[in-house]
Amino acid sequence: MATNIEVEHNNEDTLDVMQLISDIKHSQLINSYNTATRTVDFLKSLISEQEWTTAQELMDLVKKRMKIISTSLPYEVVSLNILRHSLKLIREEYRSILKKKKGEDLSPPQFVTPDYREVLDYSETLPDLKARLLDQLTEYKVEMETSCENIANQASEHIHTNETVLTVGRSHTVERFLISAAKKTTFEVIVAESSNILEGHTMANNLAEADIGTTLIPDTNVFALMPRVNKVIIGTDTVMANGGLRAQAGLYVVALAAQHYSVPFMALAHMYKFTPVYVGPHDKTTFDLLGSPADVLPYSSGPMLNKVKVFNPVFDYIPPELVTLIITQQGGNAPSYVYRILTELYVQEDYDA
Amino acid sequence: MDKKKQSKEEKVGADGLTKKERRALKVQARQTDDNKAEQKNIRQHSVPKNGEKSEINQNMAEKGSENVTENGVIVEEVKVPLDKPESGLSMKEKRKLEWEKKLASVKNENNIETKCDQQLSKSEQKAKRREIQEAQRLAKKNTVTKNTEELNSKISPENKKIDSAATKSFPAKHTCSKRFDGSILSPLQMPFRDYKPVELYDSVCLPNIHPAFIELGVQYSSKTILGSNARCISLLCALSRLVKDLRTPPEQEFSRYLELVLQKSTSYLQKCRPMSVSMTNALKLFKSQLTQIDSNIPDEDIKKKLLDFIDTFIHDEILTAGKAISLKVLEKISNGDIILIYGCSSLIKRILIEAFESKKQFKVIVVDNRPLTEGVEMLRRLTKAGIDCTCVSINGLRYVMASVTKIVLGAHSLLTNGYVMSRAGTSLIALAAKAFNRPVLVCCETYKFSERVQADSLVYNEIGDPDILLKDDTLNNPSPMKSRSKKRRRKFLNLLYDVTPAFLITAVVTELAILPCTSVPVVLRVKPIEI
Amino acid sequence: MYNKNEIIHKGNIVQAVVVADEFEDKFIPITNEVPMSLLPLLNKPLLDYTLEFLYLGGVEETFLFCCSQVDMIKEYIRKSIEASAAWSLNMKIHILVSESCRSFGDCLRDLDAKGLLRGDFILLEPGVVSNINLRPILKKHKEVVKKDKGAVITIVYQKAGVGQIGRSAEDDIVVAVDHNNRVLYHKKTRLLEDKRIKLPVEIFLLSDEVSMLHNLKDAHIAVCSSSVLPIFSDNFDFQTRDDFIKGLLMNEEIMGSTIYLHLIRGSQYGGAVTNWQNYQAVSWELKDRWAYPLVPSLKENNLLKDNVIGNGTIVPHDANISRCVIGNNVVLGKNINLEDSFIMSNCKLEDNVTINLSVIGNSCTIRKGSKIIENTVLGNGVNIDQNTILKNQLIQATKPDFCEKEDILGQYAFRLKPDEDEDEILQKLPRLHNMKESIETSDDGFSDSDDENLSYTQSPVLDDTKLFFTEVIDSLTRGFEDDLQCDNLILEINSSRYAYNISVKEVNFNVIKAILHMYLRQPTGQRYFSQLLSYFSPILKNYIRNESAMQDCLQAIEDVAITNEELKENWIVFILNWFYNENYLSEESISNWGRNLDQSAKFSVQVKPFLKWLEEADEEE
Amino acid sequence: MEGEEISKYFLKIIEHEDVSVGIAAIRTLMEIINKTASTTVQGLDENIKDGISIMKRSHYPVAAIDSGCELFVRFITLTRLDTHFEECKRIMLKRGNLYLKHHNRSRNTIVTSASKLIGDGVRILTHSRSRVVLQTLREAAKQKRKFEVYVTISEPDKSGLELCKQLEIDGIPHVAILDSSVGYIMEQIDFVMIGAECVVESGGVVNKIGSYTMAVCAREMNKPFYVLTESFKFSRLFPLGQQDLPLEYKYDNYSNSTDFKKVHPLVDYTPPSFITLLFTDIGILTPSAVSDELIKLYL
Repeated sequence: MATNIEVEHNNEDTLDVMQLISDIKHSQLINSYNTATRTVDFLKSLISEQEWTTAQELMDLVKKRMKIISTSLPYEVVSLNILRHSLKLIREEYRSILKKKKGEDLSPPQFVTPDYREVLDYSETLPDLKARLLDQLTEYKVEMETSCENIANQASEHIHTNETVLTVGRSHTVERFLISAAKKTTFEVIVAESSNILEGHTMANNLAEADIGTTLIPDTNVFALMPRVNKVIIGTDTVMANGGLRAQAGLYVVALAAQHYSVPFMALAHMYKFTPVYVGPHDKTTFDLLGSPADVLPYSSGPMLNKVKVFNPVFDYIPPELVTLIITQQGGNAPSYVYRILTELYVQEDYDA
Repeated sequence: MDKKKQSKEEKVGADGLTKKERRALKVQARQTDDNKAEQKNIRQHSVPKNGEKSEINQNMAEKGSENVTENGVIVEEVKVPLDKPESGLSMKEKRKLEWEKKLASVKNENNIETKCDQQLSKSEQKAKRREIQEAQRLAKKNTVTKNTEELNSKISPENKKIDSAATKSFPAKHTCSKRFDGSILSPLQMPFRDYKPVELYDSVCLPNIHPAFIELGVQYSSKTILGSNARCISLLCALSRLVKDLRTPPEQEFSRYLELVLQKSTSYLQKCRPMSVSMTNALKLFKSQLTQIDSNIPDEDIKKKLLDFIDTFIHDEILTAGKAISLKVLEKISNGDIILIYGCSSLIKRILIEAFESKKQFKVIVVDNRPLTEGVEMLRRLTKAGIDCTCVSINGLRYVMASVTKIVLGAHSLLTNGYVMSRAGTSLIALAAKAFNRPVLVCCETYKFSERVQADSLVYNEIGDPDILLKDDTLNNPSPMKSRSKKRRRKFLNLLYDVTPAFLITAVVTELAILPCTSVPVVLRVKPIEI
Repeated sequence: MYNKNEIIHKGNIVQAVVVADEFEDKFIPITNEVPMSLLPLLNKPLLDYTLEFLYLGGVEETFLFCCSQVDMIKEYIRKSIEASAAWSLNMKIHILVSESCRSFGDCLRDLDAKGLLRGDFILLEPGVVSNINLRPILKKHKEVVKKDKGAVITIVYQKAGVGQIGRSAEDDIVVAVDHNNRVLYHKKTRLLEDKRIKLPVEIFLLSDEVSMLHNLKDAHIAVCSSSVLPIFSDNFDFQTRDDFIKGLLMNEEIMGSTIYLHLIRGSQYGGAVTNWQNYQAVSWELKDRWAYPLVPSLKENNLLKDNVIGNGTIVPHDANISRCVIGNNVVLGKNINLEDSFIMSNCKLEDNVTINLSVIGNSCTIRKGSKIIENTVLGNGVNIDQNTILKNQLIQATKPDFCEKEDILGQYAFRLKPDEDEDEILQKLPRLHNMKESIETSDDGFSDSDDENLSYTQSPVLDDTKLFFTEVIDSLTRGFEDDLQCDNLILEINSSRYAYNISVKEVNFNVIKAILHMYLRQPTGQRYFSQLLSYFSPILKNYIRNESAMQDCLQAIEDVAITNEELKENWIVFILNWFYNENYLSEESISNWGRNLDQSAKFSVQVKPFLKWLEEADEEE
Repeated sequence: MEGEEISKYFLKIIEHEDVSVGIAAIRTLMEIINKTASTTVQGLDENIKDGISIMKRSHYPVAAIDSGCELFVRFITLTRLDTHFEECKRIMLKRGNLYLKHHNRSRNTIVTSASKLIGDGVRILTHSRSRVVLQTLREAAKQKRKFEVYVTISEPDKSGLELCKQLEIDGIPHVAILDSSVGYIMEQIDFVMIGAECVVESGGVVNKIGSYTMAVCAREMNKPFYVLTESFKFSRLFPLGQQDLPLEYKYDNYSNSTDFKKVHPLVDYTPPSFITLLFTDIGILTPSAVSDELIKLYL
């Protein structure tokens, strides 16, 4: 007799976020863009289905979920950032509605008047808030969809004829960027195969398919070839608040090499990769996610595996001084400007939420 | 490994890179001391090796239909020396051997059938290594020339087989060199020698090249012998064999004739794989030696002179130099150090092991490098010696660099402008070390110093076999780069060396002294390579 | 996400069957209280890893087949669903119960009867920990089936070097496959007499390309076509998966079904906990993240240490712990000494406790100064008194049904005396690796995990007699373990004797010595020894024929007695007595041996009484 | 309220309570407003100005006083209310208290964010004595983190030793080092963490003499250089270099000395390029962010 366990997940309310988490986990191989869209959908469903009356309540709901995500996926940034952004949206909507209602200006306060912070307790129930938020989110999603194009469209500004571009591993954004550039100009691409060898090869292959002259090199050759490179263009996992990057392992040395030959080092990033976190390289926890040793030492290496410790870090930290330009859908920015973008994206007090 | 062999290895000292090559080295080592029996037994191992290579090639050429039988043959071949003296080997060992040989041959098939190139699978390598150990152990025992004689006879046909096979496999090989017919050079104008393993097979049938050199050539181009020390030593061994066997034709002066032969042989080696600086330097010295000898003394004496010149060279320039260097580095290693090394350098290995034996407490971080993955071999040796090791790929540098206290690197050659030419990737290590301001020591015997001046890695370099990049046994799925379409736009590049700027390096450790890179020219003046 | 879509257009959903019980009691006594599948692995139940793996691997429906302690498993599943563990979200779980099943085979037969499975399914043996992506393998299997109607099962293997802890001697295996990975030959080498395999010629005739694989490790995962279950039901003698495979290969033409092999590559990892040895191995490999993204819930910095310490456990500074896994909320006393051991949650170790190569179950208490060494396993809740020394024993908290006086060590500690047939198993039970040793031993890739092999792979060229001796020991042990005909053994011994041209005297000497040594290797009581001797009696008969032989025999005994302290007085007497009673040894031989014994020797004092007794016996007549 | 009183009051606060000079100055100003004799806003302004100049003459770092007061005044007189004087004064006091209240809390916010930096086993180099730094260290110690602090003695007033004393009390492992040994120690430490007397518009900081040296060394060795400072220390200064710093900042009661070559400066200016991050009560800022905030504040 097959006994099916039919238990209700007792914490119904947070089930949705569990689903989101498991999806993110389940589909590690899919790029951050999918995560982003997925999160927005999640957010929509949250707003439309969950029980909430005031903006405050809604914000609490969101915050609660952010907590859960950040605890169960310590290395996830994209979905968190989007939720964080949504908090700001909620605030703004609330204000603007109130403004219409009362006509008085509640512009975000200056820091010199600290205690006027949070004059609004967001406790009023505003019927049309929900609708407007949903609109906002759809808008946001559309913007996200176009963002990839926007970035790609800037390509021709950055790549010129007969230049040689070096990239590392595979990033969808970079791929589209280069391909769109190839439409206008002819140039050579060097692809370093990166820690995840397969990805590097795929990248090289795709570029070649798009009829771009592509050369695949092992990572060790980066320094040797750097003098012949005009630009390094890479994708990144996260853009830190201080303008530093958290990117695929191996990029740190590439950045150093680029700096050594003073080759511009550009990172392509969507807005949702901007994270209001300041951590120095000495902060272990945020960077030292370790992957499977198999990428370094095959499992069939025999008895020496019993003795050797193998580390295969997933991320590298690239300090801002090594980064020349961070290109978003809104154009290029110097790393030093990141904090500004952050203030546009999020509200101070949500930073460490 | 029993004491005896250990010492043997020490005698050879700097044994180079891959396991296969170590075997080759042992082979050479034996050849230096003129124990006839041992010479024979060396031939014996070189045989199955080449034999099975021939297999693979043949297979590339034709269908894999008759592997099974062929393997049968090979296994026979291998067994021959082992079964000889009933008294010598215990039943058990023999059983074990047979078992392993079965496996080996079996593996062999597997390799063929899964078309993976000469890369031998672990278990096979073990089997083979074991084989040789046994064989040598036994070789010590049977000093009876009689049976070695007959062994010899057994081998000769085998040799023929190689050649034929080699020539046969010509087409198979050709495809790989097709991949970049210089097209890579177009975008980034780089004056590279092209990588052509093809030529090696043309020249196998060249009459007046000593078999030792032909063997050597094959080993070089197949990267069986890797690492400048190893290559140099093996060259010298081959040289000594040449000198020994050389018969001056009537009304010809020995030294003249030798020079002539040498000329041919070296040009052949050059074709197989560009010579390393160490080799060229060694040859220069040898030639100058040759010219100095007055031609009136009988050939035997000349030979004798030359032979002990070679021996002294190996001994002084490489082994003792290594010793001196390791002593110097030893001073610099302090307890609790975490030492980062890159790839696999015989010298570094020696230094670390000696440091370990002198009871220094330190950890080692080995940085492995695709596609050659020499680091793995280094790990194997260090762990075997009992040293506490950690392994990262070159991508993991940042992760470990913070905890590292010293970086110790080997070198292919030291250029006159103080730049260091070494395995590709070395400069990245130095760069990272600089960023974390950790001291970088480069260890290099002075005989590797070069007259050349070079500011970047591209003006003079060597292209490795691009196919290794596609070696996908580490990948989850086969690489898409294998697919046929759009070949034109797709190129591979695999430089073997790069040049590290002097200012990234704290010091160079030579047998003379620990000095800054910039004082290389001084050393060259003190101790000129050309005499 | 795209996985979902894939499922949709793939139509039928992916099913998996997990058999939650191994039926060999490899993990007693701990498995007497908790089911094997809830064994904590790095402080997380084994089952959790398995399910997580299935879920990440893309399985949507899992049948969990349990036979014992079902309620605990059910309870566990319910709990984790309530906590909405990741796998519980997209994967349905059915628990199938049938106490009646006594083997893996039975389970499948039962399953067949229930007829729950449609189409291909994934079959897991107990204790699988892996990160393989199953979909491609399923796909491949389907394609294979398209080509070869007979294909019923694809077994998953991983390449692993010999001597790697991840690969236990158990799944040491040789497989022959043809060019499209169809298995032609499949043999576990552990069961072989001498390391020699005989390949049937057919396999070479069968296909043009044959490759033999030895460096394999069984992932205990298989993709089965629906026709597998019926085959099991038809053949009641199939107890394990190996039986199944052997059966199919042997009479292929009868069944007309074929087996295929899949090698996982790259960063995919397939491990399984089948005995304490791989339990240890898998623990370490998990810690070293081989199963990434399936990683233990540990803080990153734990990676740098060589121990795994659970939450709420505080390690005192004077504790000397190496290569151990310690559970949650374990209380550690002053200067504790732990090596290569597993201490599960809520245990309490008092001061000066030494634990080495052992497993301590949940919430045990070990009082001051106790020593627990060499593959001792403590069940849950065991309570060990002060200064007890346990060596290679199984202790459980509850009183077993039959239990002699000396087996009661305390109120909550009873020595588990496995009944005879299990005895075999226990002797063979693979032990935990002594990592320290394996670090020191400079293996050239040859040293196997099990110690005998070590002994002769390290040793340099031995002289012939020595070789002969090891030779003999091997033959005898092997013979004893898989009990072969003694006549064969004799033949073998003789053959090796000629190989080393050993004199008769030496042969006698060595054979006896060998037998004694065998006993020494596993000193587990009189019963075992007499059993050993009686088993070898034909051999003894064969060698101890005449007076001189007896002398040799006595020499051997003397030799052993001198070299080995373990051989306690009563033993030497026991031996002599036994040989005497079985009249392999005549009185006079013994007595004049006794006479020219040098009295200084320790044991001569011990044998004195026995000799005296003999003298008296004479006089009486 | 007379000059004597003022300075007495000012000094009293500093000597008897553990507050930064800035806060003390501000409270003094509050006192002045409170006790002011004048009955017009202008008069009050006069008093305040006098008060500030008096305090500047005391032997405490002028930079701090300056920036503190400047901001305060700016704040309380945000919008001139043209009601009658008493009313106006009341509002000013109210705002003043608000301001103080906020800035008393401000230090905690800095401490919480900065203490995150201090992980287990880190080695920190700090200069002179800064209250914020001290509290941050205490906080980290409270969270059971194991770390070590290197403190420069920092001549001439040996303020570093004071810091050491307090660390001693809290049982935080620390080493006092010579100012001249900064370069030597830099190799071993993980990052530098200092306070500031005032933060200037460029994003650089003015701080106890020696900070600049430290920053230069840190940059050479690629060590992070963190500055912990309250936002009321922001001032509208844009020094182009050391020479460009106002004399009153650099020299104790400069007016009565004439030849500055002989006198030791008290502070130096650390350009933004050397600073990794500033931890302030208005969040963690990159140097470039500072001027941004200042713009917000003054324009």
